[in-house]
Amino acid sequence: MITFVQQVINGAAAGSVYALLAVGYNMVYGLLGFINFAHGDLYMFSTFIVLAMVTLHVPFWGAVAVGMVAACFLGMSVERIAYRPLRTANRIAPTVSAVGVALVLENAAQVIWGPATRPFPTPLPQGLFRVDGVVITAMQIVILLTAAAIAVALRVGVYHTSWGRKLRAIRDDLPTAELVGISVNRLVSSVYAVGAALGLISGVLFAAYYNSVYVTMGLTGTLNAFTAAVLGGIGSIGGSFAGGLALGLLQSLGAGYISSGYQNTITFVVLIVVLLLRPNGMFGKLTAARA
Amino acid sequence: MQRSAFWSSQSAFRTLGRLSLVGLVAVGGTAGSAHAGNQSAANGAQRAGTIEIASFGALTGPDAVYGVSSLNGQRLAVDEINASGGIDGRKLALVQYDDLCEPTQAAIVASKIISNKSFTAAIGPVCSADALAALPIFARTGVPLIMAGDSAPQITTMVKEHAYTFATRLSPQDSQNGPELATLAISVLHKTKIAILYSEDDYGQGVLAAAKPVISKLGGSVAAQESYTPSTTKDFTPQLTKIAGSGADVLLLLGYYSDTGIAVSQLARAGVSPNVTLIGSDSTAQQPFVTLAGAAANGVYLVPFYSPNNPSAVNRQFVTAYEKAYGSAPTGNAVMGYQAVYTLANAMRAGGSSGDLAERIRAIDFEGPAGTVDFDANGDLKGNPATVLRVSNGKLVADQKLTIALEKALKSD
Amino acid sequence: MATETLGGRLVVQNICVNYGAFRALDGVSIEVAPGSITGVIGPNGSGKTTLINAITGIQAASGTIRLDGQVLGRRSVPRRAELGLARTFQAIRLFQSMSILDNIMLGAHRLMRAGLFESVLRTPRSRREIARRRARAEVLMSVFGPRLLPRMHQLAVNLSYANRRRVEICRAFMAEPLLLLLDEPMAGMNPFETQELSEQLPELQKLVPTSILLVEHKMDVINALCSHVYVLDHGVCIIEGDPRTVQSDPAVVEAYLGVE
Amino acid sequence: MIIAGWVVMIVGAVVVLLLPQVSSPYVLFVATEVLLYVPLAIGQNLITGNTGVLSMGHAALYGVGAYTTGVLVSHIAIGVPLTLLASAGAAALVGLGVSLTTQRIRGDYLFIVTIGLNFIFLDVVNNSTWSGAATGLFAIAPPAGGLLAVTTPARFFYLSLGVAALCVLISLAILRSRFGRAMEAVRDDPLVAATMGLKEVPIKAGIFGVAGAMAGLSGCVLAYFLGSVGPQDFNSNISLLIFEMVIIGGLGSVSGSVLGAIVLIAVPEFLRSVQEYSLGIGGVLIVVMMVLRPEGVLGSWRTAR
Repeated sequence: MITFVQQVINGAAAGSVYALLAVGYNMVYGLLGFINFAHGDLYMFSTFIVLAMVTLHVPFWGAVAVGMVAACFLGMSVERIAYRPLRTANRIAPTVSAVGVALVLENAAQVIWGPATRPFPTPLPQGLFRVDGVVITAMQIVILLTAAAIAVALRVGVYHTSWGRKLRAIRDDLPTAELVGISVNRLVSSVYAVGAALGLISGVLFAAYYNSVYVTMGLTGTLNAFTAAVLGGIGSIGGSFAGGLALGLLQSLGAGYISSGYQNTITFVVLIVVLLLRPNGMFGKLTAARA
Repeated sequence: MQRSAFWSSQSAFRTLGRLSLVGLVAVGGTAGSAHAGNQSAANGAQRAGTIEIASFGALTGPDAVYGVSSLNGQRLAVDEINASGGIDGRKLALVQYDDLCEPTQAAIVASKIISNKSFTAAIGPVCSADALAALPIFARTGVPLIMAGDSAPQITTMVKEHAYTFATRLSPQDSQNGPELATLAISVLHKTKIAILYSEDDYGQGVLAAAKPVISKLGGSVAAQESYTPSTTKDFTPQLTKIAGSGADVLLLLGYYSDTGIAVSQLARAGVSPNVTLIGSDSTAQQPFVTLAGAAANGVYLVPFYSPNNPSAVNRQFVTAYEKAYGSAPTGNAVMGYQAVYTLANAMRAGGSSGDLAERIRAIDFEGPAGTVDFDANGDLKGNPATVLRVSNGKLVADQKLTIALEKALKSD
Repeated sequence: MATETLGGRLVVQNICVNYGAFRALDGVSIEVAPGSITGVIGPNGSGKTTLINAITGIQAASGTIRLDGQVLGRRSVPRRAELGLARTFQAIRLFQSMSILDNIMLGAHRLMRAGLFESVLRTPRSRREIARRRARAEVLMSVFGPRLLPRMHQLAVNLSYANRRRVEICRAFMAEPLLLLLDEPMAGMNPFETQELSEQLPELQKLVPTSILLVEHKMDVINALCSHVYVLDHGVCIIEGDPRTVQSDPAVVEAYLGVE
Repeated sequence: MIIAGWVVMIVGAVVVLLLPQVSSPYVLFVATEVLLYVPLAIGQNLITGNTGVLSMGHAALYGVGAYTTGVLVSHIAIGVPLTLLASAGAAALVGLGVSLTTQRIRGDYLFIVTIGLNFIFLDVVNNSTWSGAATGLFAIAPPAGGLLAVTTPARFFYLSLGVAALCVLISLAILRSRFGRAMEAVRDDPLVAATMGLKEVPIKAGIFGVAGAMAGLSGCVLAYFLGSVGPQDFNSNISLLIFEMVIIGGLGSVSGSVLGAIVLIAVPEFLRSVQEYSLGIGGVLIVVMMVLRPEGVLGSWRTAR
């Protein structure tokens, strides 16, 4: 029982990190219907920037701020270079060009920072509490609280601000939104920026929680974010959080009770089964299909 | 002209034509640049009378850490030898090739090396599967090959079966390290309920396979056995939580420091009691392990075949030079690369012109930073006694008492 | 043309289609006699395209649809095509990356007998079959005079709007369907082209005997071609009959002009 | 024009056939590797270029072929023709199965799912005893005598040349037949294709089967060529490489796929100095291809809807 509760707690913390990554990813997907295959690599790259700043003795929060600005800038440039020209193309093109962007970022990170896994010095609290033999760490609490706070903030942002209203207009009908004078390009850009910034927060939490920053975390991040998004429902903010948590628990319990050698298999088999049964994700609504 | 043009937009004929054109250009380019490559290499060799050594291993990709480390060690050795006048006045020169730790690439690289007649010998690779793919190709010309980071026992089998006398192996084997870890846990530290965390690759599986029979022979039991995907898994809590629940009193870490370091940093979070003794395999025993694991690394036992703390004069000199050149302590791969070059250099110096270079390499016997370099009939390094290290205040410290106890326990088996 | 031997009787009974809460078709029943051209008219949004979609299986519908007595029921879109349904689209949908000839030849897919291996190995039988179909395609194209025939190797993407229409119509006829559903084939054509096409459709029908369900806006086309016409409004069939009678009906006038 | 074409073809054929006689072992090895990738790239092209299915797990099919040969050879004395057949068959079945089980999954979702299938394949071979776990299978050697005894590098070259040529011909024959048009119809407009009686599910499954068979053939030759089969040769980087070949060569073009295989295998070999940047260069090429010409350098796919 203690083992089970422990697995659940650890899974929830890991899941919250996935959720933050999934939500930025999901915003782009919900809005434009593109799989942003470079999302994971944006998060990897900007987390490395934070690490580089910290190594240069920039105070931690300053480094995070720099990383955030860099993430927004990167997200917007990626949108400008690789997606905007393809917004009206067939579905394959933007997905594929995103793969290209991901490769460029991955290669750049490897050349700049090397292939080794780097530890991540963090000022986040390191303590832990024991409750009836179950361990809860301070960092897990920080992660869960951050995720919850961001979930609330995003919900407010999307449903109660003019920015959010415009976004929803674009999601429902891009050409019409353009006709009624919404500057689609600026808004899409802003979504990429926000998505990348959330990615950075997720990256910093990931790096702190696992004490590691490494080049291939980009691809893993993309796959986990996608899986979380699908589990929770593509295009839905609440769904990203539900999906992230579900994925974290799934991996934790799967490795704990089935086999740690088949962790990827468990994740992807669940993904496939969910997609077969509910092609729009567990809690997904039918978003305006762009066939 | 319109031959049943049901398919009017793409004629198969045109495609075939294009194909051949593409093929021709490629063949032309291939031949041209290969020619140029050989030419420049030949010129280079004549110009300076250098001794060219091919060095291959993973220089990019996820396993690049090991390849680059090994290459650093090789470079340091080459620089030292050249600074002291080379071999009979001839300088050494390394030509490096990247095999990405993919067997197909290793086969290609090996064929590239044997195609170039100017190489005296080859050093590499760092992944066992690569070595297994490359060995049959080196067998065609018999260029001496010094393997500097491949621990799989299958290599011995292959070398023995095909009588690959050109090949020698500098790295200790999984079959040596596994029993050492088990013996330390059971016979020396008297812990019998054993949990194992191993990397799901040939290294982790190899050490595990070698350790398990010894565990049961010595009367221990495996309470938990968990794997992870090397360089991909970062969340070890599911595995560790299971280990915590298994009631084991010792945990063997069979994997690379970049993974086990992170795993150890997550022990407390998974509820693993601080009373569980940790023992790390050879590949874990590197200074960066401590950096990654943080405070949790304190008290961990490590059983490497090489320790930078080794007090021998050769080693002290090597460590100082390495730290000066690269700004960090040498890893196991670095010392193997370093010793590989010295093995070659010493063999060349030793023999003058008599006998075959591969034979002379096998006959070598000298003190390197990691201990005696001396090969058995299969070209494997005769085992050096293991060193037991303990992490104390973030430093790897040799534990003399345990080292002697382990040596004794191993002998008595 | 021997009408008796012809199949192609379509009987649609009481079909309903719902888009969420909106009822796009509400108990519509129509019938197309073998070899006839039957018209369906109605203002925008009255459910004409939905009707075609329901018949071809693209849109799920309740009620029964029979083709020569066979109930289409839950059969898939390709299965219905194999049974003898062919259609065109209101917004032209050609395979833009293919030539005119390829587009039209694809229409004959349901008639081709050579299987995968025969086609890939190009056995004499499959070659003969292709040659035969190709000759047929050229005959159909020749109905449009010099519009298509000389351009048959051009890509569909490079064609004029009217020519794309013509290709789509040829492609549908190429299937030698029992029933052909034409969704506003004259839309976007100028009066001259419209006139031309309404003369060419019966010609094509002579070459490929089939029943036609024609959805159209232009009354003169309906008058010229159809023997019988149905009027849809808000998903309901408000009247049916002879085109001229139907046109003068006050309900139709109201539906079209919105007279209160 | 046609005469020039024939001349180019004949000269090309002669040069390729004589390559083992004139080149160094290294050039021959690289040429053989290129040839091993040709069936893979062509299969991926049939799937993604011509049928429009976004799939990035081709290395798994390649691996199924290689492991089939590895397992067969380590258990029974079996000749090369039979292992070729068995590998092609096994990989074709897996391809077929993948396509049939995932047919309801939407295009871009399928992209991730196929990446996942590649991971699942690796998990399975890494954790099974029949596959030799992470170390893989070794000492895979064909019987010395018999038909297609592949014992020398030159014979490997000719065997892979034969396999590659066979796959090119099969691919061209399929694309030239009405099924080629049918695939493209399903890719360009599945709905219209359906109204003409073209069934998407069997067409896609068939193409996955054919592409699987091609990958299986390559896998079989690779197993003999290396004498070993291990998980490292079938990871998602290899899938990505195959995918890139088709994108850079041009979606839908057979000659483009062959060009892609040459560009991505041979060119980096001779440009070792830029190898550190090869990943990124590939990435830039992909973005440029997609933004400027989604249909590729030699592409036949002329529209972007």
